Amino acid sequence: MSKVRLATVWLDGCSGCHMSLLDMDERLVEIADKVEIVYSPLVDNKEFPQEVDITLVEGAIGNVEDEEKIKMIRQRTKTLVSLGDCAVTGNVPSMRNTCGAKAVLERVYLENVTLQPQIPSESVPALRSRVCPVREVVKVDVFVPGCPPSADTIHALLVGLLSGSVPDISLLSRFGA
Amino acid sequence: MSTAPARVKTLKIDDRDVSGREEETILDVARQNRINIPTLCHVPGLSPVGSCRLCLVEIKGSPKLFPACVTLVREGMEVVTKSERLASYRKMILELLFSDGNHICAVCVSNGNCELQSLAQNLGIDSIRFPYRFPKLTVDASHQRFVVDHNRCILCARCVRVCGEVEGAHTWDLMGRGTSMRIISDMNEAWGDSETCTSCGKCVQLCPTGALVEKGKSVAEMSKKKGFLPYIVSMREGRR
Amino acid sequence: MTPEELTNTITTERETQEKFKHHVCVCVAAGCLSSQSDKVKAALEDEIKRQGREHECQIKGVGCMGLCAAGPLVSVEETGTLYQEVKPEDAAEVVASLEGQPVARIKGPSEAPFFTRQVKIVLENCGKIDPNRIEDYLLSGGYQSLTKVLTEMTPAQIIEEVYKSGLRGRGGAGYPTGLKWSTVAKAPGSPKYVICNADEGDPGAFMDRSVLESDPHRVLEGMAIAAYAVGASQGYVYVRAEYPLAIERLQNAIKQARRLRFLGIDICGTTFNFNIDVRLGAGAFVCGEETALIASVEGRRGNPKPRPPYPAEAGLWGCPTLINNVETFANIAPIAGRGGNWYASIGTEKSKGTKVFALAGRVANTDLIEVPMGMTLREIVFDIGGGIPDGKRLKAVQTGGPSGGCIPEQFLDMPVDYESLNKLGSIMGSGGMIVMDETSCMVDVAKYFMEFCMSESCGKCVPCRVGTAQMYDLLHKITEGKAGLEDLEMLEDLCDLVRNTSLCGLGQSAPNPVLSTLRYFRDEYMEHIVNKTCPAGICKIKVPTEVTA
Amino acid sequence: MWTEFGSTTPPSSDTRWRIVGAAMRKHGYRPNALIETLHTVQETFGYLDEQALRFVAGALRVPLSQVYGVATFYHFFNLKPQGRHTCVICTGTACYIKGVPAILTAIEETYGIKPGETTSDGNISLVSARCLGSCGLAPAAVMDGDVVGKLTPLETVNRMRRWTK
Repeated sequence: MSKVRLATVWLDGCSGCHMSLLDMDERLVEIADKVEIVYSPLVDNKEFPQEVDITLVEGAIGNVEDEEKIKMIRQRTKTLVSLGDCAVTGNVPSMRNTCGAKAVLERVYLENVTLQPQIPSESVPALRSRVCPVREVVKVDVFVPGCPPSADTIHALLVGLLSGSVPDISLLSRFGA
Repeated sequence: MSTAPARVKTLKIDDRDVSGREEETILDVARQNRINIPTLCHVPGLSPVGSCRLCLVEIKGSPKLFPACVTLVREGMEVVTKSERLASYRKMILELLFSDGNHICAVCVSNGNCELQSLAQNLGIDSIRFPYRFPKLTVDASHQRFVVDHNRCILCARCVRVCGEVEGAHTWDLMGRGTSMRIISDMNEAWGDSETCTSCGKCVQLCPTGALVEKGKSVAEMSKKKGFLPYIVSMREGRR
Repeated sequence: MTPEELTNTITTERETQEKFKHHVCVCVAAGCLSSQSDKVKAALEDEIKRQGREHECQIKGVGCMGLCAAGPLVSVEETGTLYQEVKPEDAAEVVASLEGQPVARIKGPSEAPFFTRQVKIVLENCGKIDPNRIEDYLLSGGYQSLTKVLTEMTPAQIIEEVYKSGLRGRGGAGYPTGLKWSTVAKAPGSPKYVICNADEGDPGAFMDRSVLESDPHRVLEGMAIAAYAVGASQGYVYVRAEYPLAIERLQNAIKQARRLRFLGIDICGTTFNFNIDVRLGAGAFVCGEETALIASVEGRRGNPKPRPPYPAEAGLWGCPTLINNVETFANIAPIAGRGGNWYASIGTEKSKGTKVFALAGRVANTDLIEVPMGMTLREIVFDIGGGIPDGKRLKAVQTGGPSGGCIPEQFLDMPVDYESLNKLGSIMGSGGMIVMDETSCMVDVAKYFMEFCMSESCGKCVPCRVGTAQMYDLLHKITEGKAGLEDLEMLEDLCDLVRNTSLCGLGQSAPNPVLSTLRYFRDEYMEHIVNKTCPAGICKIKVPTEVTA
Repeated sequence: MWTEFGSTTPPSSDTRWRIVGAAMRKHGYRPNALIETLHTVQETFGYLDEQALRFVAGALRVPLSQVYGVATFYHFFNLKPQGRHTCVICTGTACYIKGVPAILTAIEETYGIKPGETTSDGNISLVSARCLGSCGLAPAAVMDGDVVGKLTPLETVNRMRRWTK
């Protein structure tokens, strides 16, 4: 049997969900037997490949690059998983929505900077006016809330998905957990 | 105690034969029989308002839905508390509540001890379908011991009721209407400046979310003690 | 006032009025007043004085004549001549023509279907009597029904007549009035209250305002009869603060009625006591809902309460309370006077009597009209309303305000009654009838009403408070051309939720404008969503400058 | 500020408080006279300021938060002073489909105010009304107390210009 093509991406988030993924410890080995990691911040692929079976998305959609990326990923992915509160709800990154992107940029790059304060315009993707959960931009197949979801939750999720079904993980995950 | 003998009604809840006194609600009788109906605005001991709509139930023979917290039992009534339709409505109502505030559980002192959060889990909500509205709301930490965070307020008015009905201070009320409705203390002034607040903390303990909390707590450290209310209510009834 | 005294007063008043050879009526209701009919009235009075004819010509300020858009209106009682758009400068010519031919230049259409097709019961005195003089009301038969009820009938008998009349609540829901009255009459507890709901909140409806401004005593008489029937001794009129003229005339009428003992103690020489006070609304649509109205009369925020208990059992201050709206009470005196069977002979099988409509929007005559139940929309819009101006085509007729729906052209031949309108996904409502032509975008109309419901939601229950806001956002997204089909699905799910789970009528009916436009004009929604265009050209959809695939 | 509950002594020597006092007395200082009293205050002073709200709360023995809650529930009440001139634009259905949105845009472009706002010089307040009941005259407005009908954007702005001379 060929291996399941798995990808993970890190958008507007803190990487805590990826840490939690690594927290599966020895269970990673068991998972690794069944999957091929085709794209991830944890491996060295530069291009998001075609025909991915499962993509775990960490993080909210915060800038224009995130938005373009997730649209491309959606096209190339069979099962798209929103992993963790940022991807599921917008979470902490979305807290800037109540004051707007401009206010945040000014606070960070102008008000609190003494040396040559300026808002970066080149080589940094422009912020969207509104940070939003992944589902506001593309269709999401599975939601795993949690900040971060525990290693047990992610393990249960992957075991289920790899066996070909969407597991019920409602007892293992909740917003903020 | 009232002298007139209470009349007892027999009815069915989820196909179980149960009985209740005529002044009891469907919710009262369901809970006596360990039938779970979700609620948010309802607190035994405070006047019922029927505003969260989570406890809506079906009654056979009627196309309408009935709030279990205010609907009195009737003879021969057949109540359905669980159906696909009810589950879908309850989910949507909770999702609306999440979309209408800034409920960032991850950085909430009530994380893990929140009625809104645990209801979402119990009803199987893993994501909010409606776009978040991100209202611009304030946090008031002017009170010596407590904080009110409007971002996390679901406007259930438990605080308003316990303050007016039990403490008797009526420091809290609601201002405005619709989506601009907020809880206020006195003349919409800083809580710390309130001239009527007795700092009893009843509102804080009854608040279902992290909107009213004690100062000095960090994320997930705030747990609330709600036992005082049944105690006060039963003591008062005994004195009467 | 005893029956004998009443007869005497009427005789004196008749003799006084008969001394005048000519009676010239000037409309002084709010519509005409806004085009300065008061100045026209003053000019006519000056002119008569100038010609020294004060003893033979009477200039009378009267209530609404219906053709509000053509004001100021002046009518000559003897000849039935109607003048429109009268200016103070026309006074001399009008007075001069009283003996001869009418002034053709400003003559209005007094024989038109607008007048001949209407049947006036509620509005029978509007435009004929002086709303500031109780004597004028008495002369036209006023307070005779009250006198008859108090001296010749038992409460049960008058309730029986109201039952027989088939009258249903004119505020919107159409609950049988007789049934409501008997429920309050039978409810244990005292005191009992009678409340007149004059918080006319539907945008596009001004029937109640016109009645209060034109014939306030009719409402007081209806309330007094109701109070006798149910056993109440205190009544309130809850009226919008936005209607200052109506409030003034109402308060004046209450004073006059007290003076002549049609209100107060020992009414009509019997032992019946009944007082009426005015309570002002303060700009909250939700207070049209009975339990919210009661909260407001009690001086609180207008939050509705779950029903049961119904106000008929536990209303104002927990006491049995009868609430009817202005038009309902305005029907009572004629029913009491002429009998329930007479009233029931008008209208259709299930919707009896007449209904007052405020016809407005894209229609030639934007007016206040009263027609028998069962008249078709086509007759109302084209025969009475004069059709659509500027050669445009009718698209829809909106009834029931923010709780109602849009009825498309293909149903114009449906009779207007409670059942037919419900079947079409709209409601009778309080009587606003807005005509729309091809220049209206139905998605935009739905958005307009949703904005209304969202900002008028009291905020107490979750589905209405947040659901209407989400629905508004979705409609806004559609009108901006940014929505997809999944948004339409979400909108429909929200309609279902808000309708079935909201606490009060405001929320339960808030989805109606969306549901009815989706039912009849789904193609317009699809144009916005799929083709990103607004067929009516109302929604400003920005075409994206660069298309990213 | 401290509110004296049960006191009917006016907060200042302004003689207009007598009108407010009389309104409350007429209702026997009953708490349920709150809305009626607030109407009187607004009629007398033009708006409801904090001092007035506290006085009414004290005299009628209604909790402060309840008074504030009622005053903000009903949109007829103003908690801020209004401009010297007031333009009330009807946004009822008939007026809406006959062109009120364009009138509001014209006013905003000319004076920079939206409904509910007052020009920075305190001269003109723009208010929107749900329905004036003058649907026959749509689009209609009330300008300093006078109902004017069949308005166009240009005519509306021209009428308002008379206030800014």
